[in-house]
Amino acid sequence: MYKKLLKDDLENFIFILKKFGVVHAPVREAGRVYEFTELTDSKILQLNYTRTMIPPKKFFLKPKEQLYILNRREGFKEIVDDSKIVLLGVHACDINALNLLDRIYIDQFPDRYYKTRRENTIIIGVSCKPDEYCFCTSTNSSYALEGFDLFMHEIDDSYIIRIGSLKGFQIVCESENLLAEASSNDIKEFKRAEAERLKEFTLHLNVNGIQDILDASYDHPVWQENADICFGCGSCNLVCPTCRCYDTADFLNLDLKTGVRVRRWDSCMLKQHGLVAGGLNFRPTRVERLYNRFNCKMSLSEDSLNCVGCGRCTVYCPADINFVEVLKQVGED
Amino acid sequence: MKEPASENKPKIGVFSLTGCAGDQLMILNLEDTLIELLSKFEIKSFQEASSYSENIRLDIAFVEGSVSTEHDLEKLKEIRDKSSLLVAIGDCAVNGCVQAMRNSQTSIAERMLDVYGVEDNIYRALEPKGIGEYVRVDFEIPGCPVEKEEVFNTLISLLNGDPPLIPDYPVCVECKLNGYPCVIIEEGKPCLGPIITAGCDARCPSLGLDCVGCRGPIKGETNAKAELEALRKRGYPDKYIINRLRFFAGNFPDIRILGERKNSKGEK
Amino acid sequence: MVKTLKIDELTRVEGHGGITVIIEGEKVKDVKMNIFEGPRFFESIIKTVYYDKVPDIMRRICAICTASHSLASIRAIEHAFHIQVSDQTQILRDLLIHGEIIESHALHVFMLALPDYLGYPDALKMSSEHFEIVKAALELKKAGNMIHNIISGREIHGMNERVGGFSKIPNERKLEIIKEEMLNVKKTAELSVELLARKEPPLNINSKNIFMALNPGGKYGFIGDEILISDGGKHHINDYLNIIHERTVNYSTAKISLYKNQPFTVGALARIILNKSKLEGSAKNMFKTYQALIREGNPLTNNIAQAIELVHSVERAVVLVDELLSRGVRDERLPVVNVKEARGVGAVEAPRGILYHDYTFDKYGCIVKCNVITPTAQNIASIERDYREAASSLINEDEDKIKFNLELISRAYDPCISCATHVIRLKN
Amino acid sequence: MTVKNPLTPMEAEIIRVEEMTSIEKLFYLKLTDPQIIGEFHYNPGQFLEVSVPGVGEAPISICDAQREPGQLQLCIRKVGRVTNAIHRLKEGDRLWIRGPYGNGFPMKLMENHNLLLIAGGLGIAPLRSVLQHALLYRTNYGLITVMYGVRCYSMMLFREEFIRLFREGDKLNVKFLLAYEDESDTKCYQLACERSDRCMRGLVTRLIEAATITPDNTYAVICGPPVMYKFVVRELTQRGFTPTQIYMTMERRMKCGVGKCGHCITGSSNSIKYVCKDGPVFTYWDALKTKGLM
Ligand SMILES: Cc1cc2nc3c(=O)[nH]c(=O)nc-3n(C[C@H](O)[C@H](O)[C@H](O)COP(=O)(O)OP(=O)(O)OC[C@H]3O[C@@H](n4cnc5c(N)ncnc54)[C@H](O)[C@@H]3O)c2cc1C
Ligand code: SF4
Ligand code: SF4
Ligand code: SF4
Repeated sequence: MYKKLLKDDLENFIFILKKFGVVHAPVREAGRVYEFTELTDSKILQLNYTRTMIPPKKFFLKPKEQLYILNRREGFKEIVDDSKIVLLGVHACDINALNLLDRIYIDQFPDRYYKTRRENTIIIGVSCKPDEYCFCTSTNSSYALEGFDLFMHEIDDSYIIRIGSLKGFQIVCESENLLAEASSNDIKEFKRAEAERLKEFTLHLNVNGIQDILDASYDHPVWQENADICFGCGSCNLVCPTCRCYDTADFLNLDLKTGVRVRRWDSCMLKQHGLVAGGLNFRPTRVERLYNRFNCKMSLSEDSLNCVGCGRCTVYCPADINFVEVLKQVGED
Repeated sequence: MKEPASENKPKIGVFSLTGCAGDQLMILNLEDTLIELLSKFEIKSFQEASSYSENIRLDIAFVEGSVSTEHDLEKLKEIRDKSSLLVAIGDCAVNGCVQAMRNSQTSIAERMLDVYGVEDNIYRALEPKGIGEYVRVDFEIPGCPVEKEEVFNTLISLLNGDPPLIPDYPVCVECKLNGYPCVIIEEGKPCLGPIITAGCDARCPSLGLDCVGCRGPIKGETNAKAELEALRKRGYPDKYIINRLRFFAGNFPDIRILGERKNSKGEK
Repeated sequence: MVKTLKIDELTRVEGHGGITVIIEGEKVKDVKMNIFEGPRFFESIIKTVYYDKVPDIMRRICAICTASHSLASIRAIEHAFHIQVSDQTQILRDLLIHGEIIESHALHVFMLALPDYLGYPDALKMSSEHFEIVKAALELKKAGNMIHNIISGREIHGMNERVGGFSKIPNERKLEIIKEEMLNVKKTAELSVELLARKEPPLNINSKNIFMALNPGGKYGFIGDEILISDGGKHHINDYLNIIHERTVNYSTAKISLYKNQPFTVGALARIILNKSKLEGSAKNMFKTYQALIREGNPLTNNIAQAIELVHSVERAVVLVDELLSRGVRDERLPVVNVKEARGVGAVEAPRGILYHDYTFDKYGCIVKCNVITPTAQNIASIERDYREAASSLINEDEDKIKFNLELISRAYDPCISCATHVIRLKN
Repeated sequence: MTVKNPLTPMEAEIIRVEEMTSIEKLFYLKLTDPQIIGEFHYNPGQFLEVSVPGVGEAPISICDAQREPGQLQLCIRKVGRVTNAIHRLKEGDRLWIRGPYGNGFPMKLMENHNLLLIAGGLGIAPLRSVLQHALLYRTNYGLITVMYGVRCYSMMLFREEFIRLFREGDKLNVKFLLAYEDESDTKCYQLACERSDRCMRGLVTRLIEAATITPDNTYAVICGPPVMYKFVVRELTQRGFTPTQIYMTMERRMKCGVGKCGHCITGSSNSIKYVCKDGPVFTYWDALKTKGLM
């Protein structure tokens, strides 16, 4: 079941999407980076964006959020946010990243906050063109097979739409008037566009056996070289769609009885990340932290990478440390 | 408003050494909660706000300002002696702030000559330093000035008997949490955020400006060389970068040595 | 018999200062305002700094008039490099200074001075019996801070005002909030005038005074390039060194300024006296009503002048916001600056009076010479004259009473001592 | 749909507090919600996340074996924000807990084996739960040897319990050995005079050196400050213990306890471990495979 939406009808389509939740999409205001924000006016929508600095994970695992209202006597009262939203224009890499996050946040001991918001969010993917930092074909995440409700592939003046879920199907039903059945010609176009797109990838990383390569390369000089110019500022973690460390803290109100428990994203590149009681630090130096981060990114578990090749960590590193370059150097000798 | 009996209230004092008095003022800027908050303490001294002052043992002393004269030093030692907890508030008390930016670069005599036209150190000035250089400090709240939320949370923590929570990560973290574009990357501006203690919620980058470092470098984790490298790459001359690194960190170990003048003698 | 009266440390003032009065028999022999705030040598440390961050350092001279320092600094740089700014920038700067005036005057009038009028050691103690007043005053102060926050980026030592304009223009919604807040606190501002007018000043002296203030142009404001003097003199700020003569004294880290060898006064009282015709609205009405209470010879009436300025600034902020909104706020990019070897002077009316920044740059745009004259430094000579006046008239009273009154005087001038120490004398 | 939120703490009442040393206290807790009590089971070596509302949360090992439903004991050293706040609490006050988390010790697997428990300082807390469990089901386990290293007598935790074992443990087929560091410690010195084969001055490794221990049919279980592991493991492997015969518990600054917050991730990419859910109990084999675990 493939549908087709004319670009001219996009605005009407968005109008229908609004019935399913508050639509958020990539926009770029003057002096800002691309970011997913509420789409107040479909004119500001920028579906052919490169990448947002902050990945869409921010909707599920919020950068900072209050988890509980707390009370000395009565304990903890959850703050649940069950607003419905529609994320329009998510790239395949970010969808795959959410699938990885789901394994952490839903599969075992489901995180109530994450799960609720995941269930309340409709994800509409959009095809993209790589730039010189994208290497998602290498991480096998350039195409999304699951984890979305609808996926729109751009061909000429229209989009071919794949349906990924029942909710997606409902949207399609609601927008009957706007969507046509994709013809065999359209499908041909779709395949051609995908093939074209694959050709545009210039950056490749060989991830074959990378786990053992990393494990065996603890002493490689590239770690120290990069640790020397690394700030340990955590930017790479904080823009990564699959990084998921967080920290929590309690704050008391003026009455000293009530307060809030908050959590915020954390980063394994920060020094205090590896501290334990008694002041011992399991990763006291930046070399150790850098090494750890690359390892963590190359393995979520024995069967999966923890990187979707979005290129953010390279683009948003103020010290210009190049993720792929480092891995290549480690792999080469 | 039920208050604890006065004998149970912690006795506190707010003192200031050499600085702009901005941190005391920041306490007064807690307009919404000021009266109620302060009523939970017994204020024994608060020079900027009150004529009332009592010279007794304190549970907590808050000290702003740097040690810049021998008079400051005497006063500081006296405060330390009579206080159970000593909390440094603001960059002056923590690092010495802007007045320390020329430490190990120019001598007091030169500065005297520049400003007052005489070389004699008639004000018994010392090379400005944070109070931790002279006495034991229990907690440090960074910032020029301190953030009022941080002051509030610190006071609440101390009231509750807990050590205050002070960020130990850089401003970049706050840029990312807020989704502010990185001004180094997007605009090539000489931002010090990567090495500066967070807590301001990335005020400067939020306005499209580069952080000048007013909250001071992160203790134990400041890669000044990396900053030098990153800004050199973007075309800034060394002199410019070093001046800038020194603005709020003239005493900071890794930064003090940058641009050090070999024959400067510091005080006296 | 020689008697020395000493107040070791003034309280409820900004910074560290004391007073020494030496009395010989029935005569006041000497008075000194001692300032032992540590010197911070701004003029020296700022050398070699590239112009772009000069205001960020220089504003840290003082917390309470931080925006005045930054604007004086910015204007000196703009004058040096011939940078023109847009009308929008000018309005926003005006608004910012009004915010500072509100914050500073509210703090001073209610928290620092009023307790003297009502007989309390501080506002907190005062709040136990006048809770509503203190609360309202805090609201007023907060409103001033809010302007700071929105326009400058922080209550103290903000960063948004830059050479050539603003880094980020506040959006219209935020400006509307400012307006709402101003309308809310207007009553409190007016209350400040009435409270002070209700009481005779706790001390009555009458000294001969010369006043100086900047010419704000068409409207009563705080930014200008011309110095007005109560003897009729008018000078461009570039000539400030020909008008104000400074000398160092060994008992103070601040310096004494004189005009034609006479003490002179800057600040709210000076501004009201020199620019009263430009007051508008209720500030104007209140001035008319209480005109008689404003006595040129009594520095304590500075408090009521401040209160009238409070009313004015609250009203003026509303007008400025309306003006911005009716023009529509525009995003403006900061201009490209062409640095060169140059000198520039900038002046602003800080809450306590005229503030001068004077920089000389090398061809790379780095500072080679810097001079700052703060309002408190200009006022010290007047403060000492008034000490003498007061001490002489009270010479037969007991010591505590004299001391109390001397403190009153210094507080009335609202001295900002951390500012004062950064006064710089140029070597000739 | 009411999914249980694993991050929400449950209320527990402090039913007793014992001061053990100048920095450690033993807290007896009882869950207050009768509905939860029935479901609340824990195994030796598991831990809780303990909250003081408004102060924060910290992971703490349960230090006893489960007997009464809904009851448990925590031995807590005050080192910082949360632990200090806990120390301020008294009988009748509330604590908020969630868990139990972690894998715990493989008590089933270790059945019919001898147990060698080696602890340093506060590390005795989780090992005490192993010991209690083994004593509770005494017939399921062989000889139990406890080696405990302390700085001095006054820093020794669960003193009475262990001194009793020291003197009378033979009846239970439990050998208790004590090592102390402080040479001026007269109390320990007296114990050493009493039974020099069971109490000696030095680090806990001294005890291993002095004892005749064989790896046959034995599991070693270690817990103590991180520096201790390396030395103890060396002693054990020299005596022929294989890496899977050695168990140890690890510590990290964990914030969630349920494998989310990422703080306890260790290892390189070919073996990634979460201390909270894969541990805190690991074999030495895990440690060998997993970089940085130890
Ligand atoms: C599985 C496990 C079991 C533990 N069992 C016990 C026990 O039975 N008894 C006991 O007294 N302690 C135990 N700890 C240690 C205890 O968790 C820490 O002492 C406690 O978290 C410190 O918290 P705090 O807020 O009091 O200290 P903080 O003020 O946070 O800091 C004090 C020191 O502790 C470190 N620290 C902070 N948070 C943690 C954390 N979550 N985990 C480890 N270190 C941290 C800090 O880096 C600092 O060095 C255990 C830790 C783990 C991981
Ligand atoms: S590691 Fe870098 S490239 Fe990989 S997903 Fe994270 S940010 Fe993207
Ligand atoms: S703008 Fe500055 S603080 Fe923010 S991310 Fe970039 S370097 Fe870090
Ligand atoms: S961004 Fe930097 S300079 Fe700006 S307020 Fe924060 S710490 Fe200070």
